[in-house]
Amino acid sequence: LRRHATRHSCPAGMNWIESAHQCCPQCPAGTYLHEPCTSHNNRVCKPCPIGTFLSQPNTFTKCQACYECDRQAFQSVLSNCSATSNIACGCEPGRFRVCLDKSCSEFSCQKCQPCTGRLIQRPCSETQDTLCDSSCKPDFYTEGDECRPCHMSTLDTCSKECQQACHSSSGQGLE
Amino acid sequence: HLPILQWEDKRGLAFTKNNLSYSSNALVIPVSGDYYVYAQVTFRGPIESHSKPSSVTEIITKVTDSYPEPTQLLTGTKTLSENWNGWFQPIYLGAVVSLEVGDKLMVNVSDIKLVDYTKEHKTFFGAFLL
Amino acid sequence: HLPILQWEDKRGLAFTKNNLSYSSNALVIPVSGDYYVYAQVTFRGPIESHSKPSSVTEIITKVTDSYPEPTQLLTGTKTLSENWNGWFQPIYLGAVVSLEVGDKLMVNVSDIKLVDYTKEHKTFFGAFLL
Amino acid sequence: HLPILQWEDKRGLAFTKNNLSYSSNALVIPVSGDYYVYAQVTFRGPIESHSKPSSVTEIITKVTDSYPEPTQLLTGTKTLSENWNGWFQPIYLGAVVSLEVGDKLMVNVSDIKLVDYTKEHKTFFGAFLL
Repeated sequence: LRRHATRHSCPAGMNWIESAHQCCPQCPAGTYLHEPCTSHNNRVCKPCPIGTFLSQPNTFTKCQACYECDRQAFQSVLSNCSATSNIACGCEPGRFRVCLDKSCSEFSCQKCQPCTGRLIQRPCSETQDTLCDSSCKPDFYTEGDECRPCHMSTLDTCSKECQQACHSSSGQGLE
Repeated sequence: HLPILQWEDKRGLAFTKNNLSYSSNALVIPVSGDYYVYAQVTFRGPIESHSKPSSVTEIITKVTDSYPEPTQLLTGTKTLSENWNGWFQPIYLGAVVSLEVGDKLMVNVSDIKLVDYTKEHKTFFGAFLL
Repeated sequence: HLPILQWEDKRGLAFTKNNLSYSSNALVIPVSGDYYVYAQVTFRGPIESHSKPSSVTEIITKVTDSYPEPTQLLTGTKTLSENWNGWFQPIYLGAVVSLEVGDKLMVNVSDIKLVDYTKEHKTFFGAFLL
Repeated sequence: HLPILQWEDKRGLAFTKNNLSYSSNALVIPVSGDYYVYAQVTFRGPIESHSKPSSVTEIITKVTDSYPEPTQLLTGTKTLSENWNGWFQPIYLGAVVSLEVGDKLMVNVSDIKLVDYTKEHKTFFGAFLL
């Protein structure tokens, strides 16, 4: 039987350190293992340098690099990277997230639709586009899938829908 | 009825040596050092009862006893524009990473049902010590 | 009137050494062992008198005296959705394989007329002993 | 307001050793020899005030004192057909090249504004001596 490196189990809050050949206490989140413990000395933990973080107690010899928000793709910073947490990114105002994967770790920021001439059923949010009312607002008429203001229509350009919407009572709405 | 996908580590072109072992879906690092780690996953579709995915992603991750969360080492993510009924998309990743004895390397994908597991030369995973 | 495509093994960036030789379109393995084998082929179109291909494929194969048929070592296959008149598609492959002295490595493609052979840094092929 | 893109050579997964150093955006070769050089760039769009690009290109180049012009070592160029508003396209390159002490390796791209610089595991660059 070949001798397999036995997996060492350590008490809670401690990890096996191969180089020290013993269990050492974990370093707190926001710090990393600078020097492992020895039978005489405790381990030495150091704070994560700027631009790096570790969000969990650990015996890592290096902190993880913070992500960056994709400013060119209309992302905004929701919370900055700290020693204990990675940066969190969202979308600039007027845009919402379109997730590219289930965990939404990758997303693009798309413009919210303006609902011109319609009532807003549900405003645009970080995660959802604006939901526009299906019908046009008063003083607007349907043209294709758009809502046009009555005042912009003239007698000869005013279609049947326009007639109904813009001057259901005579003389109104046309300039 | 998708079979759980395991890597093949013995048959055909697959092999492990120099104590680099494979267990519970991970390559286990036998000695600390710098390794060139690589993997290719061929994704394909459409598959039954599956809407067309907008993208596919392959991630080589590291799991270690010294930290409770996996670390993403290498990521390949590609949006799909294929309007084909049948599509194929290989993603290759490879780079040098510093690893500790006992670290485990795994390959994660955005949707395992889209992985072409039918031929060993289309989807593969490996590492070697520099 | 397509020139038969040969690999360049001496001029420019190309070279062979340590007895890894190139002959009749194959790399010839000088000593048994584990090699990291890699190749990139850049495919491009459209080309004259050629309907738009639905996909492109690159395969690194092994030919050996100990078996009459070639063995496919690595395969990259990609469907094309480009509705562009001009399209480019690189496919990179690389992995560790166990080879015997005398084995021959070759690169096969789905359609040689689609290979961009114009620049050495766009289509290349190599191997090194670990 | 695009930050000038620099490679990270110390924090997170990044590291340099054996005198392979990083300065003014280049890897500097410490000893002559054959190196496996690799890089992946993840491109993504759309980005503000930018018409949709027709293609993306990644080139690993060598700058050397012995010749006034950069040499293109490896090139990956891909046309884009994504009609998505959000698209991602990784390009991986890797091969063995002969380098001299003092040579500098750099990664050039068709449009730096399209580079996804947000996560270290999506865009990376490295080399090791064989």
